[in-house]
Amino acid sequence: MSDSTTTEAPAQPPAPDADGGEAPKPSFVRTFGRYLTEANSVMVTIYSLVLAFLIGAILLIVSDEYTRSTFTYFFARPQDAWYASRDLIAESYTALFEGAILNFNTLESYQAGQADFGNLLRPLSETLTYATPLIFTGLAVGLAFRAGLFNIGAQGQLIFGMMGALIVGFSLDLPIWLHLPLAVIAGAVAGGLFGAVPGVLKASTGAHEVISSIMLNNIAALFLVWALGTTFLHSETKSDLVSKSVDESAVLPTLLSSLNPSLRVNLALVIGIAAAVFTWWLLSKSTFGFRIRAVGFNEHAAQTAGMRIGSTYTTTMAAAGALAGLGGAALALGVSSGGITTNTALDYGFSGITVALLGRANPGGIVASALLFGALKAGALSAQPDVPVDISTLLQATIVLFIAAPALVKAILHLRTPRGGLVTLEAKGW
Amino acid sequence: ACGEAPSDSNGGDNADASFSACMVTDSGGIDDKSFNESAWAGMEAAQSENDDIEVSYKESSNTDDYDPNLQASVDDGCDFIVGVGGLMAANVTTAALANTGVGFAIVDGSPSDASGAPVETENVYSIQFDTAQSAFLAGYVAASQTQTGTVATWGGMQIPPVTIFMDGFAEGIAKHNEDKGTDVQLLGWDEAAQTGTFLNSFEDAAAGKSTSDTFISQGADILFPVAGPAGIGALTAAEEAGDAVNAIWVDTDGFESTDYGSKLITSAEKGLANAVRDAVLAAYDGDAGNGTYVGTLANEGVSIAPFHDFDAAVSDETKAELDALQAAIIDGSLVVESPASPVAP
Amino acid sequence: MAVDTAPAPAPALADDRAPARHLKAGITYAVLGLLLVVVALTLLGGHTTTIAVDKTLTDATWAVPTLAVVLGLGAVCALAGAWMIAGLPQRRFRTASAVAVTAFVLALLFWAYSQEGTVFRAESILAGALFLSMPYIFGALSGVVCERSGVINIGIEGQFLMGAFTGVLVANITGSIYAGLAGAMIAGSLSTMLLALLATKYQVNQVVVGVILNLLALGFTSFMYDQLKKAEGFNDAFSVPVISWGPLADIPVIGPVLFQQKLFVYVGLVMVAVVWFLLYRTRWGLRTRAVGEHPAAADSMGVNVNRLRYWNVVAAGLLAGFGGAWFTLGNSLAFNKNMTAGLGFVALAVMIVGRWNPLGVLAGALIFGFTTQIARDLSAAGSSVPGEFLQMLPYAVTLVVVAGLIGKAKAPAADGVPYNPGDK
Amino acid sequence: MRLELKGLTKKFGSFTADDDIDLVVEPGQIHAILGENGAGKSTLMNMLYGILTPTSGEILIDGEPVSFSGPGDAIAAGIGMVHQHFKLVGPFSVADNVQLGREHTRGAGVLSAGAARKAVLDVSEQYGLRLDPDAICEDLPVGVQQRVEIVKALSGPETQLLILDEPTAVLTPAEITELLQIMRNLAAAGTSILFISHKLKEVQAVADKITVIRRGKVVAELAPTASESEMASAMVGRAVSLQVDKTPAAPGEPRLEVEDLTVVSDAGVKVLDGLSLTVRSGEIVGLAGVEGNGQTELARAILGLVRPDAGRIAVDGRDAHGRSPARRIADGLGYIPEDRGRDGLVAEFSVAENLVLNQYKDAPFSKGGVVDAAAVRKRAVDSIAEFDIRTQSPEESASSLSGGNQQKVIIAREFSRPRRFLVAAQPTRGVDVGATEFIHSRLVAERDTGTGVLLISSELDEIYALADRIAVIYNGRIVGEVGPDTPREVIGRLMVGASATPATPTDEDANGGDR
Ligand SMILES: Nc1ncnc2c1ncn2[C@@H]1O[C@H](COP(=O)(O)OP(=O)(O)OP(=O)(O)O)[C@@H](O)[C@H]1O
Ligand SMILES: Nc1ncnc2c1ncn2[C@@H]1O[C@H](COP(=O)(O)OP(=O)(O)OP(=O)(O)O)[C@@H](O)[C@H]1O
Ligand SMILES: [Mg+2]
Ligand SMILES: [Mg+2]
Repeated sequence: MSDSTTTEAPAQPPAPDADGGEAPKPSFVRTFGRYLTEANSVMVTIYSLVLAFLIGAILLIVSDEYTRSTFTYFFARPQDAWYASRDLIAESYTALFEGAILNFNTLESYQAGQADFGNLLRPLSETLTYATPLIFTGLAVGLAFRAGLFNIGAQGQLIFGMMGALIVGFSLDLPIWLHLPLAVIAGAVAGGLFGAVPGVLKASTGAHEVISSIMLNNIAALFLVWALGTTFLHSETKSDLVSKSVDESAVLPTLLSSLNPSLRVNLALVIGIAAAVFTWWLLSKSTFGFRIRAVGFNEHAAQTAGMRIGSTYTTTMAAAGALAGLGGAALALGVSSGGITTNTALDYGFSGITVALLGRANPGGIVASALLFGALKAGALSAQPDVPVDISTLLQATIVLFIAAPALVKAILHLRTPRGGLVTLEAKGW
Repeated sequence: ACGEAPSDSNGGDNADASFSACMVTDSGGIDDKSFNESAWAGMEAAQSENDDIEVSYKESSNTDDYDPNLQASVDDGCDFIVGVGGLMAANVTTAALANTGVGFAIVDGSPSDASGAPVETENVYSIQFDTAQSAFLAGYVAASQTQTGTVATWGGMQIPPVTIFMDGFAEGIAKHNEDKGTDVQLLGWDEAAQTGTFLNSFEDAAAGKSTSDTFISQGADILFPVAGPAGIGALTAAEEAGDAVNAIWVDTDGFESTDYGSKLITSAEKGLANAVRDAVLAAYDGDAGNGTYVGTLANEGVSIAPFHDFDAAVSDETKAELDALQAAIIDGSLVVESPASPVAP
Repeated sequence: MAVDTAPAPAPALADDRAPARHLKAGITYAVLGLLLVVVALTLLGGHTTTIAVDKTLTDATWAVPTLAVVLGLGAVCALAGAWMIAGLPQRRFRTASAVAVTAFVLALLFWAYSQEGTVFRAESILAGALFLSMPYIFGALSGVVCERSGVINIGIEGQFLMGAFTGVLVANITGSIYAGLAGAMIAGSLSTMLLALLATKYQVNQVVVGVILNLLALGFTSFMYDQLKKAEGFNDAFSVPVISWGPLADIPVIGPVLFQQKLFVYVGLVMVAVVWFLLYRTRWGLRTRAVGEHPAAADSMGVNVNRLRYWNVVAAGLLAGFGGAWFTLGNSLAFNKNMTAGLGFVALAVMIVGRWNPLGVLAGALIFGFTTQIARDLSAAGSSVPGEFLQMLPYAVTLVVVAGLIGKAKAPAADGVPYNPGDK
Repeated sequence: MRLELKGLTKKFGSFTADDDIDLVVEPGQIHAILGENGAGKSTLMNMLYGILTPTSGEILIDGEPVSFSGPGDAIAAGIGMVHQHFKLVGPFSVADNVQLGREHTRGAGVLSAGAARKAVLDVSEQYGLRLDPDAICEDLPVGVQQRVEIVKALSGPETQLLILDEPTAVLTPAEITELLQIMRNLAAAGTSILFISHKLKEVQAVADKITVIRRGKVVAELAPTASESEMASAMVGRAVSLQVDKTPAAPGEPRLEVEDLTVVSDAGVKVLDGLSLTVRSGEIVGLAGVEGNGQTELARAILGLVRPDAGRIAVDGRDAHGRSPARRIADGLGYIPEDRGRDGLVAEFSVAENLVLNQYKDAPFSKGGVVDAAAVRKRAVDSIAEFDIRTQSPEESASSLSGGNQQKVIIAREFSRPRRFLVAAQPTRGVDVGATEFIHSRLVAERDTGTGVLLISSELDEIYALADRIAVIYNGRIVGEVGPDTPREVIGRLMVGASATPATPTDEDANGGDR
């Protein structure tokens, strides 16, 4: 998927017009220029970022009191406004970039021998850490999409996965090679069982999976609040509404903490990528995937060919739930192994919808767009308060908007239609 | 990796300030009309009091964000870092142990390890409040002011910083019933069973209003919402219900901080902003502190706000009784206990 | 060509309807009914359920023996189940299900209100329930108008936020609550305009746009909230007055519920009727439904599919924006970040529960409002059921209703499918 | 109206669907367009009706060049069209479908149901097209839906040019006769008509002029006196045999036994009402009947998609009760569904995937739950060669194929595995003469290998051409079983429920509570 190129754009937006004087290979320049002005998926992604960051720049200027004030006397001394805006924007975006990819200060210290290599990796580690749950929820939504189901319930599935993994994580006393896999599996099973409910309801009564999923999300969130208050789950030592912490033997090992203890990225990322590969394999190579896709595209033809629709719905939703449940396990046994709270799940399930759609319900695309979201989140977190959190939210929304709407980018920038036509997310009804 | 030069990458307002105080919020952000907001108010107060202090904050959306935010604050070269919320205690402790050159403070919590066990540190100042004491007085006032004999409280979520208010409130009412032979009922919180009415949200003011309407229809004429911004719903419910229904606010003096002063009999205050301000100023003076501050009636860290518009309505007799109760609490002859009370230092 | 020239009447199918059996549903209802009977006999002896009319006749209360009522309702539920098992005319199935579900839910209510200290304050509870169902009505009606013309609107939550924010802002600036309401509608409409444009002109996946719009609205309103917080007088609470219909408001039960409510309730109920009428009785409605069901058919008859969709979606935004104002102006509240608390998604569910029909939406919204109100009332009265489970009530009841009663809800066939003129 | 097309061209990307087409339709002329599936006929008509914009060329009406931005303009210019793919809003009533776009209102946009109903009745009265204005379209048999389409086209304000794109594909013989008569009447009154059909007899019977299109180009202009085989070879570009060669059947043991089958629809209507039928090995039984008399439900019940409320089905001597569709397919039940777009193909799947849609779990296409792509591809390559499926590659999506080729994919899928009994529902609907010839000969070859075949067709020609025995279905029952040489009149009468045959024990409106 082309989306993998996305993360490097913020630093220097490529100038669309390379009007260099000398042209040693005119044909190449022309081809390249043509490529740049064409609405192919790579360029659309790049331009989406550029456009979103332009809009973000305007918001930044508006929100910054000092810079805004320089505009009040713009006609008297325009350079003030210019310099203030330029500095503000450069600083803000550098801050985002530094939080998501590479911190230039750290780089300097590293080159000066003052910081270790691990320090340098921290922004990337954060990006990967935040991307991990999104890979799972994105896959959960994406897989269901392929069967024609709109799994808006990844949030609830993730919550149940979290609880399942947590319970096995603190209540059993086993060696790590047994405990950890069991806890991870418990997350998948809990999420899978919870995810199967809308599937079963749809198969048996026709109840729309969107309604049941929305209801179950709310039920799951409330159930978590209640469960955290019970003596079984509630921390024995802390009075806040936080769960027991999982045993050492069930904590997902970090991958890079030997380089630097603050590198939080853990085994869940590997599991996530494995899950993506597995989902890809499942969809494109297995008979189960064949059936899912057939049912998703045309349930009537699938049924006529002898496939059972109801059981496909149920199993697909269960599989999707298991994926989201793994995401929950990744949280409960990973970054939140010290105990989960009522908002550990954040909105990972809902973001999974955007991740899945942006990744065109394709495992590869889902991983790529989860990385984009992870980078935005990590960048936003570290760039505050220079970049207010709400601006980061807006920035995220605009980036996704443009990427999802190549036709819009094409229209705004007057790009050419590429040979194969525009690649738009395929639309599907309820 | 300690002792890095302060980076000058953030060109803030006090660009030439030499002391940087940073705050890491709990979820909710700095405008949660609750402890994050109060703590930030304290930070800003410190900055306006001393030009040489520059303050900044980082918001956490959940517990997973604490570590990176604390780490980023250290990396940004902060000299003093305030973590808000007991949930962050272990994270602040870990960061403090790793960065002994930086001062830390933890609001509503004390240094502890991941399992919650206390930890010895040299650079963590713990700021806690025994708000049961101020809520106790508020409960006593409520019991003295109710016409219907029924008052109500409800919370945002069943967590210690909330239930401690409700416990104190319940005990204040019980005290009034005992001393004055009244039979004032408290709806919404059963102190013995530790069960009650919670929205499970600090934001949903509309739900707060409808919950309050329900209490009013069940006869309550004084409402005590402990729910940050969602608590505003109780005030609008009281306003719509007319003169008969009033409320008592928490955390700050609601007469100043909300638009519903005329409906507020008093407030059970928690002097968070002052405590944070003092901590930052002390840290600037090189006295970052390593101990526990517990705000009480005695040190005026918690208090009951003035009656403002209700000054005439509250009888002198009641005022005298309140003074006596306050004195009794301060001298220890009256103990207000809540399971959520901070452990005495 | 040797062809039979005898008239070929449209084949009339035999119209003898066989009694249909619904084993699964029947057994479920029978078991639930019997369960109620057992519960009544074992737990409810001597209990009473108190019902009060609390606003018009403040001292009128009735104590009903819980045992007898629950026993009776349990029997009704079980009998409905038995009827289904024995076989019943197909067209009676819905009625029988409705009777069974209603009896079951009523029995639960009587049971719940038989606890010590609980009183069913009929007027407060019903009036509150009606008021609480309003955001769902507006949100779901907005969804209906969009989706009936084939555009999925998953961004109701965002439109709520925009309406809630702008309503208060405009009311503050102009000092008029009615200007605020208008502002809320326009704000809602502006945000759906983006959906309309992207869905029709740029053919973007509508679910994505909806999700993005929610995010944009959240970011935008939060951002503006911070900006405006710096100044005074942009975000003060305004309240919509209660409209009392004189003597009508004094009728017991009906009065406080229907004739002494805020503007939102009247507008909401009227809009249900209006949207229903527009949808099923006017040219616009016919075309709208055609465009949502089979755009190519509408196109081939000269209906400009994308233009109609565009304006419908824009108009739907007015409704959702008005519903957004409920959160602030309707509840006399100032704006607060993310104050809509996910109710936009519930409105989406209400729309589906209501089968994309305004009357169904009304029913779905009322179920939601009523159960929410009951949950709050029971919690306030000190029910022994944990508050979280009470709060689950509306969601659980919706699940039960959808699975047990509504069954398969069929979306408009072209819902969510962009229309390219020239496609087959 | 005089219509003239000059150099009309339509390109879809790099593919040219219509290439430089010149055509003239004189006022009052019935102008037939012939062509293979995918020749570009519908595309041409869609340009005329404003649905598609021509890539180049011009359309002249009465000498004036026109350009339509949408069907609205075409309607305003006096053009009406009956589309090949129904453009009916399923949940709408007939009246609503007819009034859509030109509603009858009582002012202020409020619909007048009465006026709409009356308008439908008026038009159907005038042309003898009986319709119930209040019937819901999706509940109507396709034949009736087609009538609704025709009424829609005729209800235009001043229709002077009527485009009929395969209007007869789903009509009964009697209805076809009627429609042809209506066309003649309209033409006589001055309306120009463009008529597309794959049924050459009709074209012969009604056309004033015939234009043949192949691969987007006009390849011939024929007079109505041209013979069927002349037309066929002009279309296909080679000689086509219109006669099916077959030897007398040699029926063996029963392969399908249906006894007293009753199916009650969700709406509570008995769609099959005690139907009994036996098909033996080595014979083709043709099931004739007006569509909507239970054929669909019978086929679905045989496959196991519909649960019988009473009665028994046995396939290949085995009671089918409790056997899932997958099981029945595995046991050798072949099934060609009547609605290929809905039930036959997954349009987004590749041709190769569609060719194994009901066999993907069997060896050699998968092992241990993993699909063997090479085996699937090999099957596709073989099938494409054997069944002459016109596709660019096995990986091409099925939706890119023309209707005839899509049908061949289904035929290939069913004929490439061992089977004992075959249900073929409307196997050549909308398929051109070349492909029809091919499918017919495959069906006969199939019979000759000993398979039992149930041929469900609403086209009597097809039934006559293939069936060894004819059963007539009416109102969910078999109302007569006759030999292949029974006169059309007799069958036609049975099809509409008139008791023409002495041996039928049915009296049409007996709705007993028999069970
Ligand atoms: N020998 C048998 N006799 C009778 N029924 C059988 C037999 N073998 C399988 N079935 C039934 O046939 C159906 C299809 O079997 P299969 O193993 O293909 O099921 P599946 O993989 O679960 O379903 P699907 O066909 O939807 O992929 C099942 O309902 C099974 O119970
Ligand atoms: N929107 C489109 N995009 C791309 N190709 C198209 C489109 N519409 C039609 N085609 C192609 O154009 C060719 C002509 O199609 P058309 O529907 O006009 O055939 P036809 O002559 O009507 O065939 P039939 O007899 O099957 O109805 C076919 O190959 C078809 O696949
Ligand atoms: Mg065609
Ligand atoms: Mg075609």
